[in-house]
Formats: sequence, C-alpha cells, structure tokens
Amino acid sequence: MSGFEFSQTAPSLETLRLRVTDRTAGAYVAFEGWVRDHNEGQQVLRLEYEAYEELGLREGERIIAEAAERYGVTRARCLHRLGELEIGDLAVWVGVSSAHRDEAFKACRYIIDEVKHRVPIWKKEHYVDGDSGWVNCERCAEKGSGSLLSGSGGSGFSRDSAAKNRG
Amino acid sequence: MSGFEFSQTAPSLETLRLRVTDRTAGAYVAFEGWVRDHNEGQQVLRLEYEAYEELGLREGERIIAEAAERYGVTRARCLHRLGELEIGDLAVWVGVSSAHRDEAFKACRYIIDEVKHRVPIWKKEHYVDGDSGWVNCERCAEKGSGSLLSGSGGSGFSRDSAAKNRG
Amino acid sequence: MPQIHIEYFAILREHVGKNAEELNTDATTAGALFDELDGRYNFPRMAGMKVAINAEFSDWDAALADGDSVVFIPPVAGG
Amino acid sequence: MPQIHIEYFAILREHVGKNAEELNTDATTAGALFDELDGRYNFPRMAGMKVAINAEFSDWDAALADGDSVVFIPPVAGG
Repeated sequence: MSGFEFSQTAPSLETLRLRVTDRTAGAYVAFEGWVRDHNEGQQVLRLEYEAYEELGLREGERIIAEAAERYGVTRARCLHRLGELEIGDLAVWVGVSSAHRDEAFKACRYIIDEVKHRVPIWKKEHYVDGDSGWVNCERCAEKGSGSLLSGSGGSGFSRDSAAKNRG
Repeated sequence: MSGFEFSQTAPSLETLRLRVTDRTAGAYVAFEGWVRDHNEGQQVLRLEYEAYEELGLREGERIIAEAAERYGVTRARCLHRLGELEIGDLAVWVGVSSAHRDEAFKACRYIIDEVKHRVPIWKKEHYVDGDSGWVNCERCAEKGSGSLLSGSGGSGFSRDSAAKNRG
Repeated sequence: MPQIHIEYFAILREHVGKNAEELNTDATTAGALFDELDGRYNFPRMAGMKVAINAEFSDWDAALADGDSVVFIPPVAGG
Repeated sequence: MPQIHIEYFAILREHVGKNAEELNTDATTAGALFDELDGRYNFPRMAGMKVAINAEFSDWDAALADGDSVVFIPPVAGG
C-alpha cells in the first residue's frame, strides 16, 4: 500500500482519514498545510506546485517508512497537492494513527518536516501585486546577481554552491 | 465563541474543522482520540464517558486560552464526547490552526495533555469478559483494599490520600 | 448547621447510589466534609482525589459556607 | 560521447524553456555536466542545488554513464 502520493485534484479529507483508521489505534494526529494569504510580507493570490514525481514518490515512501520504524506507529500516510491552488486550499496532508498519542504526534511532525526538506516539490507564488516567484529559489537568487532569472555569474552558486552539496 | 464543548452525539469532523479555518493560517494540526479495542491488557467492548460539565467547560476554556496565549495560534478548539461509545468512535477532538506549523503542533499537544489531566471527565470501560471498571479509579482501588467498590478502610486513601492533595 | 449541596460523579455516584444530596453538617472544611461522608459511605479507596467548591477546584482545607456546592473529583480519565 | 537525458523542473524549466533534452557530452560527473549546461544557459543563481541521477539523489562528483537521466534539483518548497 502506498503511503505517499501526489494529487492533481483536491482530495476528500474523510477518505484520507479512513485510510489510517484501525481498531487497535487510540490516537490520530493529522497535519494540514493550507495556502495562506501571505508569505514573507507579500500578499499571495494563488500558487502552483510542481514535483519531480518519480523521485518524490520514492523519497516520500522512505520518509513514511522511517517514521513508522522510528515511532512504531500503526499507520501513516501523506498526500501532497500538485497544480494550481487558491487561498485556503489544502496543500499537504499527513495522517498518523497509533496506540498512544505521543508517537502519533512525533511521527506526524517528523513526516511533514522531512517532506518539506527532502521531497522535490516546488512552489510558485503569485502575488496580489502581479509579481510571482519560486519560493526559496527567489530568495537565493536575490543574494546572488540580483536578477531572479538571469544571474550574471560570478557571485552566484554554480561551482561553489554546488560544491557544498558534494559528498 | 466557545472553544471547549461536550457532545452527547458523534460530531461532524468537517464541521469541527471548518471552525478553525482561517485565511491567515498556513498550518492545521488535529488530534483525535479513538476508542481502541484494548487497554492495559484487557479487551474493550465499549465505554462510557461522564463529566462534571459545569467545571469541565470552565477548565476546558482555560486550557484553550492558555494554549492560544502561550503559542500564539490563530484558532483552537476542543470537543469531548460524553455517553456511550463503541470501538473506533471519536472520544475527543482537538483542532488548532496557526500561521506556521510549529505552534500548531505544540498547542494541539498542550491542549490534549491538559484536558486529559485537568478536565473532570471519567471513563468507564466495559470489557469483553463482562467486567467493567472506571479507568484510573480502578487501578488505585486495587492497590488499596482489593475491592473496587467497597474499600474496607484502613489501607485506602480517605484521610491520607486526600491530605496529599491539600494545599 | 450550614447546609451543603453535594454532587456525585462516576465511581462515587455509583457507590453512593445517587447523583446529589443536601447535607446539614458541622464540617467546616471540604476535607472534614469528605471524612464525614466517608464515614457514612465508606468510599472506594483511590489516590489523587480532588475537590471542587461551587464549580471551581479548591483546597481540601478551604472553608465551607452555607449553601455551598461541593463535588469530590476522582482521578480523571478523559481522552 | 555518452548521451545523457536531462529533465528540468520549476525555475530551471522556466529558465531553459523546455522540460527535457538529450545531450551528448564529455562531462564525466554530474557536477561537470551542470557546469557545461550553466555555460550554455546561465542558470539563475541559488544555493543548495542538488542533483539526482536515474531518480535517486546523488553526489555532484558521481560518474555519468551513457543513457543516464539527470535532474538538477533547486531548493525544494513543499507544504
């Protein structure tokens, strides 16, 4: 059974929840990430998620398996939306059930933290002022050449920053 | 608006969730306590919750207010079932929304921990073997006179144990 | 003698066989009232009992006044 | 020369203007391939770029083989 999935459409929360119910479980913790109307001081209108799905699914499954092994939970799942989302839409859902609440809280937190750091998903925000930008990429670009999409070389990452990730 | 409530009937989870949604919130954490089929080595058939509602509502509201103040969350609510419940039924629900996920996780955990310790709710479990017992009270009674409902005095709490709670 | 309203919940309600009663008592504190009633009902033994007066948690040595409502609170088990 | 399949996502896809391409290259590592393509496309500057070979995260100095599929991974932003 797949523990991590992407969806191009809004999921049914009740269906998601039922996938982690279990007679032996006494605790259920769910996390939902919602599209909020602001980010880093900008008024957000809508956003798009894009993923490298093949690697994302593998990495997502690994995260679920790690959480299950570390915390001994009963069931754990995660769904991440892709495509265009509006304010208030569900962007990501994590659901964990377990015998007791401590492991459910810890596993749920672990999964969302790791998904945000490790799964290749990118978010493009469209702002009320008409501007748009890829989250995280944009901030990095600002520190470099100053132009988001046309770094002029020299001060940016290529060899240097890439080297940081080697090994 | 009331943040803590009791319910004699099964609530709509979608209705509960909608009460904490907010355009400024990017994170939502929910905890659900479910009736599980075992507790402390006994096979549970069903259970009953009873509350001292007047004090319970006051204490529940205080807990919600404490969580909101400590963690700066956007919205927080809790509902606890009363009456007869079957395996798999929702016993308690906590929902918290906030700008970011860290405070939502912490506030949700705080609320359920405090509710379990402070709100005057009692649980009577009915077991597959036909026995039944008030959770926590029963265990304490076993250490005393041996009989759950007819402590024979002397080894139990009355003056001694009551004294522990004074001041 | 002051009259006190007492409500029983959970294991105490079942043990006493009633939800509430009115009692005229000389007990001047919640703890003394408990001991008086324990003498009558021989409550089940348990550690961690608390007490509420007029729907607020209270100390066992809190003074009682005529018309007060008292609830003995066995160990809770919500969730 | 070995032929490498390259896929672009997010900011890189928009910058390059295509989803994927095939490239015959003398680059023997993922890092060298990146530098070659950066020379051609002048990628936007960002820290924390990673690389995947055949749908697994990889080191920048991992060797490339004919037929490999390479994806450069800008900083992720899920959730």
